[in-house]
Amino acid sequence: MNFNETLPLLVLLSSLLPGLIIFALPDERHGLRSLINMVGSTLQLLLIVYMLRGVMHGEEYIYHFTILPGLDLVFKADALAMLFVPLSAALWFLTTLYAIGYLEGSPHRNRFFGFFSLCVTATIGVAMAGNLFTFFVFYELLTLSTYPLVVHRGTEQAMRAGQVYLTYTLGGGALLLVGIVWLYGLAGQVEFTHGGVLAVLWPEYTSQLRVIFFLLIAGLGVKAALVPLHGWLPLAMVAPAPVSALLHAVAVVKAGVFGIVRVVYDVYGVEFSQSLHLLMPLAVMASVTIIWGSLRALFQDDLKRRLAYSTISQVSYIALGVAIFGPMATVGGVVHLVHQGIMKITLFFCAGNYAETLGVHKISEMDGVGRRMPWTTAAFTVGAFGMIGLPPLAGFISKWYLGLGALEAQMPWVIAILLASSLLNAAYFLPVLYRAWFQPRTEAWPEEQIPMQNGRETAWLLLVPPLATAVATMLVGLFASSTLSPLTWAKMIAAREYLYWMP
Amino acid sequence: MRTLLNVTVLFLASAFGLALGWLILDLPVAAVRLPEQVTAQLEMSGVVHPVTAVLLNFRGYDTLLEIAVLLLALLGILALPRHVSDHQHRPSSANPVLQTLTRVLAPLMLLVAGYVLWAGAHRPGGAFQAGAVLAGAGVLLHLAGLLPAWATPGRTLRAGLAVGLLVFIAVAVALMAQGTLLQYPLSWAGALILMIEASLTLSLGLILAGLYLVLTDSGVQK
Amino acid sequence: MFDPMPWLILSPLIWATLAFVHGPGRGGRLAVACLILQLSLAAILAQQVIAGGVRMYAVGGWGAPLGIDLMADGLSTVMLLLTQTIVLPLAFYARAYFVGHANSLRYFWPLTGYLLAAMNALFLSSDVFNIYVTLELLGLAAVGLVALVGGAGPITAAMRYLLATLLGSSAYLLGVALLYGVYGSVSLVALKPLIAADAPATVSLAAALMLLGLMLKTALFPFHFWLPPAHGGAPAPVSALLSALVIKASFYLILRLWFDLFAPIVSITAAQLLGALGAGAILWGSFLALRQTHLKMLVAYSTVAQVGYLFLLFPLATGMSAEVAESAWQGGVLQVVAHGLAKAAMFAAAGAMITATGRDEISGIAGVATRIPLTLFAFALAGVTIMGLPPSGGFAAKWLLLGAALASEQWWWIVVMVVGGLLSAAYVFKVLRQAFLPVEETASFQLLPRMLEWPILLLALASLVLGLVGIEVLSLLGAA
Amino acid sequence: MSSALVYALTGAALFVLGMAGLILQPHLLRKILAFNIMGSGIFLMLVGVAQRAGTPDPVPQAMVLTGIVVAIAATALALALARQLLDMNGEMRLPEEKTGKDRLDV
Repeated sequence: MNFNETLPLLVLLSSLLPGLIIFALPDERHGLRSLINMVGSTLQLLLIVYMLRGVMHGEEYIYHFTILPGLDLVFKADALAMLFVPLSAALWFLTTLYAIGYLEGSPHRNRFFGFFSLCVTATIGVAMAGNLFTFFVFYELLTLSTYPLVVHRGTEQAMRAGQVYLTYTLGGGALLLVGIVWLYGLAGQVEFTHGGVLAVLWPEYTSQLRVIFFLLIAGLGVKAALVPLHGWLPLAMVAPAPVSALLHAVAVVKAGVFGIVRVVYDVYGVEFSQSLHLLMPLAVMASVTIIWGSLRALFQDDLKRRLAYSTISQVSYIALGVAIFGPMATVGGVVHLVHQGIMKITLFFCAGNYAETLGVHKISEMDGVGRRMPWTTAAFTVGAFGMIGLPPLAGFISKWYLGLGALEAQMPWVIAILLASSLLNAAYFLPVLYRAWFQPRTEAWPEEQIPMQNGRETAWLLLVPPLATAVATMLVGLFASSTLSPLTWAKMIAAREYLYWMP
Repeated sequence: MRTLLNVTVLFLASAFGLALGWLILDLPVAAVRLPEQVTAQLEMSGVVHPVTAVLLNFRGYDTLLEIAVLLLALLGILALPRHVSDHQHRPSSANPVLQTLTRVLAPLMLLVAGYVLWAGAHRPGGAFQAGAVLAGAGVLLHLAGLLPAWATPGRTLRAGLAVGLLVFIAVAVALMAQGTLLQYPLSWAGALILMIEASLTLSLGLILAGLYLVLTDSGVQK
Repeated sequence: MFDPMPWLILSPLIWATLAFVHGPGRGGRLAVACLILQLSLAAILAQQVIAGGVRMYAVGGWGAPLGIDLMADGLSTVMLLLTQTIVLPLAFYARAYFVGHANSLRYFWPLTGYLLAAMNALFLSSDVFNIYVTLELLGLAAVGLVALVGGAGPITAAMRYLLATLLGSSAYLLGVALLYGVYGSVSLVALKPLIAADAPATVSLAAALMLLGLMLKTALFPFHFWLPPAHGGAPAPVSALLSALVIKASFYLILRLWFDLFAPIVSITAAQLLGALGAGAILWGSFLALRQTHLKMLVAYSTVAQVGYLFLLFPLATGMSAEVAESAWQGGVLQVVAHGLAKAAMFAAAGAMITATGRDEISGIAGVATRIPLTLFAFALAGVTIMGLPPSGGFAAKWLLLGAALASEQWWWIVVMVVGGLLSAAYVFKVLRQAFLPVEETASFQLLPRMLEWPILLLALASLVLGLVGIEVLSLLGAA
Repeated sequence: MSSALVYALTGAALFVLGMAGLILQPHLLRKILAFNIMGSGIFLMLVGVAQRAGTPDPVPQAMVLTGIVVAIAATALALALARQLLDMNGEMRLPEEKTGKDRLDV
C-alpha cells in the first residue's frame, strides 16, 4: 500500500481518532479535548490541501478493501469528492471552534464532541465514497452519529425530534439499500465513473432501472429534505446551534443531495438519465421543494425554523441543477453545494450568537440587535443577501449559472421558479434585517448571558467563525473566476461529466 | 378455546399415528447391515456380549456423553436454589423390622451389583444394571431411616459422583497416545472396559441414589 | 498431525467435572484458562480446515457406520470458532457479574462447562444418534442454568423450557429411529449417499419430525413461547449464552440436515413454509419486543425476531440457481455469527445496566448514558448489528440475503426484511432513547467493575468488525 | 407381520399417546409421565423396526440403553423442578398457559 492509497484513509482517521479518544476522556478535560479536536481538524485540512494539489496535477487517490466477495469498500478522491471534502473539513474546523465557545459550561461535552467528530468522519466518508456501497455505509453512519447530537439536550421536545428524525432517515436508508442491492444485482459492483456506467444495461433493463432510480432518489431525498420527505428537518432544530449549522450546511442534507449528484452523474450518467426521462420528474420535485420551503419560511417566527425551511428550499437548487440537462446548470448546482454551505452556516452561527448572547430566539424579538451586535448582524446580512442572490455574493453565482443552464436546456419555466424563489427569499430575509438594523430596541433582552465587554459584543470564539464564513461568502463570489474558486472547480467537474463540453 | 386445542391436537396426533403405523409396515430392506459388522468385529472389542461391545467400545463415545448427561441432571438438581432446613429429613416410618431387613439386604445387594457388573462382559448386565442395584440399596437405606438425605454433598461424595466420568475420560485420553479417542488396544480392551465399568458402577449408583436422596430434600421452605 | 477435534469436546467436559468436584461457586479461573485453550484449539482447527478441507476423526478407530465419526467442515468450524469466541469474554464477564449476584452462582461453572461440551460435541458429530445425546446434554444444561436464580418465574420458565426441549428431542429421536429403520445406519456419512430424491415416504416423515423437533428447540415462531421467559429471566451471562449460542446449535443442525442429509428430498413448498414462519417471527417478535416494559424481555423478544431472519435462508437457497443459493447460504451463516456476537453483547449490557441501576424496567435506565457510557456504547454497537446497519456483520448478512431475494425475484422477503429492520431499529432506539434521558439526582447508582464492561464492548466490537472481515469467515465456511 | 413389527406399531401408538398427553395434560406429573411413555414408544419402535427381519440387532439395543439413561436424567430434573413449583405455588401445574399468546405486557 503506497502513500497515495493510504491518504484517503488518513483523512478519515484524522477525524475518527480524535472522536474516539474524546469519548474516552473524562468530561472535565476541556483543554485536552479542545487541543485534540483542533490538532485533528488542522491535520485533516493539511492533508486535504495536499490532496487538492495532487488532484489538480492529475494524481489519483484510491483505496480498495474487499469485505465480501464482490463487495469492496472504495475511497476515491476525484474532482467531485474534492469539492465536498474541503468544504466539510473547513466548516468542521470552524464549527468546532464555535462549539467550544457555544457549549462552554454545559454538561456531556465529551459525548457531544465525540459524536461531532464521528459525524464529520461520516460526511467525509460520504464525500470520498468510490461506489454506492461505500456511500451507503457512511450515509447510515451519518444517521447514527447525528442522532445523539439531535437529542443532545435530552428534553422531551428533543427526544421527539430525534424519533421523527430516525423514522425518516432509517426509512429512507432502507429504500436506498434495496435500490443499491438491486443495482448491484443487475450491474455488479460499479465504481463511480464520470459519465455513468449503466448505459450498457439499456434497453433490456430500462424499467427496472427506472424503479431503482426512484428507490435511490426517494432514499436520498429524505436527507436532502425534498418535499414531501422533509418533515424531519424543521423539528431537528431543537439541537444546539453548532449542530444545526453542521446538519444544514454540510452534513446531513448535503449528504443526501451529494448522493443525488453521484447517482445522476456517476452511476446512471447524466446523458443516460436524460434518455430514460428521469431528470424531468426530479426537476419538478426540486422546483416544488424550492417554492414550498420558501413559502413555509415566510410564516415562521422562530429564527432557526425560518432558516430550516430556507435550507429545504436552498438545497434543492443543487438537485435542480443536477436535474436540468446541460453543463451550465451542472456548474450552478454543483457550485451551490459549496456556496449554500458557506452561506447557511453563517446564518446559523449568527442565529446561535443571538440566542447564546441575548436569549433572542424569535424574529419578533430581534428589534435593534444590529446595534447591540453589529458584527454578528453584518455577517448575517451578508449571508442573507447571498441567499437572495445579490451580486457579487456566492448565491448570485449559483443562480446565474442555473438560469443559464435552464435557458440552454430550453426550460424557461425554471427561470420563473428561480425568480419567484429569489423574491420569496427576499420576502423572508429582508424583514429580519429591517428589524435588526432599523427598529429601535424598546425593552430589555430576553436573557442576556454574555455582557458587552470592551466593545466586544460576544465571546471571541462565537464571533470569529461567522465572520470568517461571511468573508468567504464574499470572496467566492468576487473571485469566482480565479483558478482556485469553487466555480472553476465545478466547471472542471462539468467538463468531465459532459464529455463534449469545454468550459 | 381449550377444547378446540384438545380436539386439534388429538386429531393431528391420531392422523400422525396412523401415517406412522402405515409407513412402518412398508419399510424397505435396510441398506446398511450393522449386526453383521458387529458380529465380525466382536472379537476385536474385548468383550463377548454384543450389546456391551456396542455400548462401551463401538459407540463408547455415546456412553461417555450419556454419563455426563446423568451427572448433569443431578448437578442441575443440586444447582436449584433451596433453603436448607435445619433438621435432616428422615422418613417417619423408621420401622425396626424394615431396618433389620435392610441391614441384611444392603450387603447382599452390593454383592449382586458386583456380580452384575462382572457378568456384563458376556451376558446381559454391566455398569448400569449394577449401578441401579447399588442405587436401590441406597434408597432402601434411606427409606429405612439409616441414611440421611443429601442436602449438599460434601467434596468426598462429589468426587464419588464424578469418578466414573473422570476415569472414563482419563482412559479415553490415555488411549489417544496410541490411536484415537477411546481406541482400545486388543490386549487391554477387556481390562480397561472392566475398569471403566467398575468406576461407573460406583458413580452411577451414587448418582441414581442421589437423584432420589437430593430430591427428597429439595423442598423450598414455605 | 495434532488433532484438536477430540480436545474441543474433552476440555470442557474435564473442567466442568473438576469444577463440580471443587464445589459450588468454584471453577471460574479454571474455566477461563481452559477457554483460552479451547479458543486456540478452534483456531488451529480452522487453519487445518482451510488448508486441507473437511477433517474426519474416527472415535475408537472403528469408523462409521460401526463407530462414530467426528467431522469438521467449514460450517462446523465456523460454529466452533464462534462458540469459543463468545464464551471466553462472557466467562470474564460472568466472573465479575457473580461477584454482585453470588446467591445465583452456585454450580454456574460446571453447568456452563457441560453446555459448552455439548455444543462442541454437537458441532463435531456426524452421527444423528450421537447428536441426540448431545442435544439432551445441551438441553439439560441450559435448563439447569435458567433455574439458577430460583423463584416462581424462573423455575416456571425452566420447566416450560424443559418440556419444550424434551418434546423437541423426542420428535428428533423418533426421526432417527425411522432413519435407522429404513437404512440401518445413523451415520451422516453413510446415510448421505443413500438418500435420493426417490427415498421412501418414511424418510420424508423422519425429516419432518427431526426438523420440527429442532424448530421447537430453535424457538421458531410459533414455537417461541418458551424462549422469552427463559432467556429473559435467567442471570445475564446465562441469557447471553442461551440467546447467542444454544438456539444456534439446533439451528446449525437444521442447516446440516436441510442442506446436507435431506437435500435431495426437501421441497420448495417446505422452504417457503419455513420462510413464512421466519417472516412471522420477524414481525411478531419485533412487535412484541417493542411492547415490552422490561429490558431483558425486550432483548429476548428481539431474539425471537432475529431467529426469523435465519429461516429466510431456506426459501432463498432451496431450488434456486447455484449463485443465489450460495449468496443466501453465506448470508444466513453470517447472520448466525453476527447475531450470536451481538446478542451476547446485548444481554450482557442489559445485565450490566440492571446491575448498575438496580432496576430491570426499561424506564429505569435513564441516565445510563452519562453513568456507564461504555456499556451503553456497547449496547448501541450491538444494536447496529441487530438493526442490520453498516458496517456491521448483521449488515453484511442482510446485504447477501437481500441480494439473493432480488436475484431470485422473491420480493416478498425483501419487504419482510426491510420492515423487520425498521422495527428492530424502533426497539433498539426505545432503549437508547431512555438511556439519554436525564435522571433524578436521588436515583441510586452502582459503579461497575471494569471486567464487567470491557468484555461487552469486545463482543459488540466483534459483531461490528465482522462486517469488515466477513470474507474471512466466508472463506472458512467455503473450505471443502 | 413379524412380532417385531407389533412392537414397532405399539411403539408408534405409545408415542402418539405420550405426545398428546405431554401437550394437553395440565398436571406436571402427568406431563412427565407422558414424556416417559413417549420415550418408551420411541425405544420400542427403534428396536422393533431394526429387527423386523427377525435377527436381533445389538446397535439399537445399545442406543435404547443410552436413551433410557438420558430419559431418566431428564425425568429427574423435571421432577425436581415440578417439586419446587409445588412448594412455591401449592400445585403441580404451570401457571395458566396462554397457549399461543404472548404476554403483551410483562
